[in-house]
Amino acid sequence: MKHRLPRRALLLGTAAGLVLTGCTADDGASADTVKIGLIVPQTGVYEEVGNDMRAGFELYLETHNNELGGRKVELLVGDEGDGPATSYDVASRFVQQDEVVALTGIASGASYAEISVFAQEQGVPLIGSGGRPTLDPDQLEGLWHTSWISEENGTAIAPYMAENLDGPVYAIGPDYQGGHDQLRGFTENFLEAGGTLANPTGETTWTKFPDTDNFLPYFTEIAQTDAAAIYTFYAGAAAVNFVQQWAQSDAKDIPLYGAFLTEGSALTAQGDAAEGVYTVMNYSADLDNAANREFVSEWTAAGLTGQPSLYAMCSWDAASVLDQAIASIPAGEEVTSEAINAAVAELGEIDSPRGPWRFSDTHAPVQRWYLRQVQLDGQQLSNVVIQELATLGD
Amino acid sequence: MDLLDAYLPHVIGGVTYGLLLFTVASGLTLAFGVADVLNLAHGTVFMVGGYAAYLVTDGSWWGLVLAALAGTAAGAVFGGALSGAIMPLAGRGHMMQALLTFGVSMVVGNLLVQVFGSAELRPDLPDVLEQPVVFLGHNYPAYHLLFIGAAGLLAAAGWLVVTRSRVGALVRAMVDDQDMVAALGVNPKLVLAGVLAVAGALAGLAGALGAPILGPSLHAANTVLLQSLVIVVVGGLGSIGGAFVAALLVGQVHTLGVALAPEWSPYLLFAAMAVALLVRRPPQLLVGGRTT
Amino acid sequence: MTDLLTITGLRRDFGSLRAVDGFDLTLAEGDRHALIGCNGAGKSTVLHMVAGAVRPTGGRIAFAGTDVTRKPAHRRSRLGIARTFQTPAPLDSFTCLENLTLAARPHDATSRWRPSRRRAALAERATAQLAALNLADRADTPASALSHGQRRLLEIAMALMAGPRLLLLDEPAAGLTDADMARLLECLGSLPAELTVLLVEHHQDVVTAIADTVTVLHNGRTLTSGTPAEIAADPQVAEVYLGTAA
Amino acid sequence: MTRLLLDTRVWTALAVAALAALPFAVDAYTLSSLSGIISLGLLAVSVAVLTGTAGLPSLGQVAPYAFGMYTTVVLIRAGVTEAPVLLLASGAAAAVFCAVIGPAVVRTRGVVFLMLTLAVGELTAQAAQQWKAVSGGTDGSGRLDPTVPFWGLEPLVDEPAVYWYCLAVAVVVTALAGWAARSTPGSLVRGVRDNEARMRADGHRVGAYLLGVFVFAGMIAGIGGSLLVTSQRMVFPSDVSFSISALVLMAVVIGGAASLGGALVGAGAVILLRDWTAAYLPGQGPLVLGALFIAAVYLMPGGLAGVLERIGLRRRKEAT
Repeated sequence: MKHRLPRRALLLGTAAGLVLTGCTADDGASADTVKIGLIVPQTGVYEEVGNDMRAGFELYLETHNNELGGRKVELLVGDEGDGPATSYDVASRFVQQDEVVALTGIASGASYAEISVFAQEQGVPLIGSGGRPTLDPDQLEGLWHTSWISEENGTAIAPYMAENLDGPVYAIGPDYQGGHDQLRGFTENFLEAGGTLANPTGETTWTKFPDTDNFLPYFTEIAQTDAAAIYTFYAGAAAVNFVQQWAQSDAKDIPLYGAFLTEGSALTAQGDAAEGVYTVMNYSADLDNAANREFVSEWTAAGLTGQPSLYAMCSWDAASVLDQAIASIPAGEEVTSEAINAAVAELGEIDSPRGPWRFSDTHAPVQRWYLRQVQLDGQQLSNVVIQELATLGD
Repeated sequence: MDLLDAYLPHVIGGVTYGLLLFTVASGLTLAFGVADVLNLAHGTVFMVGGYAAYLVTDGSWWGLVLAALAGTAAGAVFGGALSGAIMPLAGRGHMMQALLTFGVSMVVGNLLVQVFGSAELRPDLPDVLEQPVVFLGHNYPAYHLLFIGAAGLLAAAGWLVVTRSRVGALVRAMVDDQDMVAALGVNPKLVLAGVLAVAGALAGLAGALGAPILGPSLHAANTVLLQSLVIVVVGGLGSIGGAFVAALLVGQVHTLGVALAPEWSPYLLFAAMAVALLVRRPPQLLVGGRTT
Repeated sequence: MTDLLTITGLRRDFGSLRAVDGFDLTLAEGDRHALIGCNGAGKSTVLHMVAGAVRPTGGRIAFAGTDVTRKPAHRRSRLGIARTFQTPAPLDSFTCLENLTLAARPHDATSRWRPSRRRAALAERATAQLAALNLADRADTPASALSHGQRRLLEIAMALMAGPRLLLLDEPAAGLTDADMARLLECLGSLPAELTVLLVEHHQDVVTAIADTVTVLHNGRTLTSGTPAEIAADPQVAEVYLGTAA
Repeated sequence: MTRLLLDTRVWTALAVAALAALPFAVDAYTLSSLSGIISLGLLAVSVAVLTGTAGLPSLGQVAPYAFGMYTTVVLIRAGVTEAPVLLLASGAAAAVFCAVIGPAVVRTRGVVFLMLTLAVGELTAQAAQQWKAVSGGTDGSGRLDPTVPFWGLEPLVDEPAVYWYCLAVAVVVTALAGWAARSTPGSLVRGVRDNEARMRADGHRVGAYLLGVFVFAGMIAGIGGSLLVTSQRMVFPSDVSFSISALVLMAVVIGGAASLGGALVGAGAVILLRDWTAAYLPGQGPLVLGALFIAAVYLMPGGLAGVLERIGLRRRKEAT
């Protein structure tokens, strides 16, 4: 009759053991060490983007003696996955269990939207370096970011396209929060600037995300309109499919404009298909300034492949922002979340590979935007700046 | 006519995708019908074939032929290995097979991503196949048309084997009645290994030839597996002909459905599956208890 | 006496194979009838179709004046058809007593609104039935712990708990030791006289001991029919048996 | 026998007491993930009821789970946050759903049952993703109001309060399920698991019994879904994906198919492992879980059949 007992005891013991191990996460970082939580996609559609973001942040630390503002850094890296379903849990673990002083990273706007609310509740500053949705301007306490606002790509290029194209533009994008923000930034400003959409419905065409891999039918539909150009936003694997299929479709002669399309490893995978594609971004690896030359050479020296992407650059800048903010906290004083937040608010101009920028009242960069085109640069294809566009953010 | 013209690219795209799925699903349906195995790692075999093709292609036509061979071989080896992994589970029910193959798909799939990276990898095709080709007034990727031809031939060859050859007759007999295997004095372990190797070869070949259309990735593996399951159920467990019709149907839902009713296309697949399962009479419960 | 079971033109196909091909049989109340034939002659299939486990492809089965051809197995059980399986099939994770009370539950007329009285009544009947089959000392043993012969008896007891009018026995003697066989024959001999029995059996002794009529099936059809003695003497039957054995 | 029963109860009570005392020992994050695990634990109990009692291993219990989950989401959005309403409505919605699809599902067995439940689960997950008005698509439902345990009480905001609520509901529901499995209808369903043809031949309405247990298991899953909303206050279509189904089925196999407490503990172990790998080996979670699947399939002696056999063994020993 005793056989029941060991089994129960075993189950219970397992449960207790599991639970106990759960609460033994070390919280004994020494006073001089700053704990930062970096949340980037390590699985899912944006894994490559996440790899770039991580590489940018870690490169900054490596080239700065693993210190930010003179303090040793303990960097925790968590997986953002495909959105808040994964990332929210990571954020709450970093804050509630590991007690980080600041959060950074976050590729998708949807993750940012959920994590920002939580970070504010917990009083931890969030230095985003990826996509960001539009936030309530009165609710920005503790929320900063070094990249772009999802609507800005479209806003920057809309007047240019309205002016320079002879005909309507077909707008198409992925059906999720970031895609909606990106495309809205374009369509609203484009219509305002006098442009018209070629979409038969008069509205942006949405593709299911992340399930759509065959875009050919969409291109056929586009070719049947009188579109003079296509404007879109895709990143990662979806961007590879989109550009490759565009180059072999009925719509191959319609110029392709977009945000992010050819950024990072996507360009390598797209190959020749990407030649001639226009993109609107706030950075290009061929920008000619001292900070960028240093950044690109450090990137190459570290043995990282290709040229640094915008994702890597924004993440590098997030480290740079934290570096300067923490440096302004007097030595001997504890580096708390409040102190970092206050110091970031006081930062002036930040010297960055994209050119100098500063935080606006919306806690986002005031920065210049560029029109780039994929061209053969020597032996390999790269994004080449062909025109400066507006400075946005003020 | 205009309407037909407008939807022709969807239809052609659907045929391409449908034939791709058929190649995968024919393997899955064989594994079901003959060996009674629910193989949730079948999509991962597809992925293996895609990576094999990526490794051996070099932009030449020979590279393409080599890719087909390499994909088939890699798939067959993977399939054979799976049968070896399943054998110790004999008599422990379908759930264990399902859980095991699901575990294998997670491990192998993620290892592959770690080795090859998460970036999209596409095989290096001969230049002429990278150009669009005009067919009935529309541009198509040349490779898609080539694929339709190749997969069509493959389907025809498969059809001949199943309907005309001795092996085909044996297969059909075993789908009808699994006890036949024992009655005919064939070693059931050999049958399991053989069927899973052939199923793997088909999925590997589909992965290799399909890589320029649907590159290897975890997402592709999942999609292909789920849609193949739908095809197998709609077409009838173990029926190659049924799988062919169902695959072309699913291909059309994937393209035409997305164009005509984007909100409903995902439901269409599973609704078709549910209907097929409900309409068919459940297998007769024979003598002496459970059929599991 | 009235006809209890009437089978007319019964057919069953498995794929392209015709297992039962136009089988007719009429049983009156109290009949003891055996079906014999070689393997694959269709005996078990006939039994399954009468019990409702296999659906006929064609033909008609009437039981006590009701057409049951398309009725599910559990409805037939409630009409009074009980059966045993070729491999004895008691419920392994239950005790013998529980097996019997579970088997009796669908046929129990006691008010379901008085569960404790109902339980007591069922247990009483089950205990009596176990005693009748010499299984009284096994009441609290799980069915999985019984010997093959005991499982066979237990299953017959379960079938009898329904208070059936027709009992279908599928090779009850298969795999029994001599001692078990004796107990089985004793048990079958003591069945109530008004209970009709349809039996599929290979064992000549059992057939002779129980049945008063025998039907020989060959390739899904009736070859001949008669008393056990007539059948034993029939040269046609011997030829079929020997012919297939060769 | 009496002593044995006493033992079991003592152990169960000790386990519950230890779990109830946890908020005094662990941090907020651990607590909130434990609340989520309890919700999935109820899903595992639901699968264990189907697998262990009825012998129907399902790959689609996330479907009723999703129904419960989104019923609670809709109610909370409409301003109904009282726990009794949420739990009853979620359980009822899931049960109704199962009663509708059940007659078709419980006709099938073996591979076909696995595939049909898989299809039902996938269809529900797809529907959840598509129906943005309710689910919010991939981006999730957004922050929801906290649950109020009873009219007039404070909302459940703090992690310990949420945890205690989830634990209490799970204990009550699991106890109810355990009682049901030992009741007469429960034993009829176990009879079907043991030998379906025998039960049919005895005149039992097997289809009705299986439908009943399918609906009952669905109700448990629905209540589990409601708990997830209370604990996370934000839900995503990925919370009802196929991998959750597979994970929970695995948890049940590990925990012992017919032991409801085992299912809870199995779910806890599997999901804690998943979360740990996510924390300490970011991006490696699927690899570790896959390895666990493989190991469990081989190391569980005799798998599900073996587990059932051991139950048989236990019963035999009890009887002697």
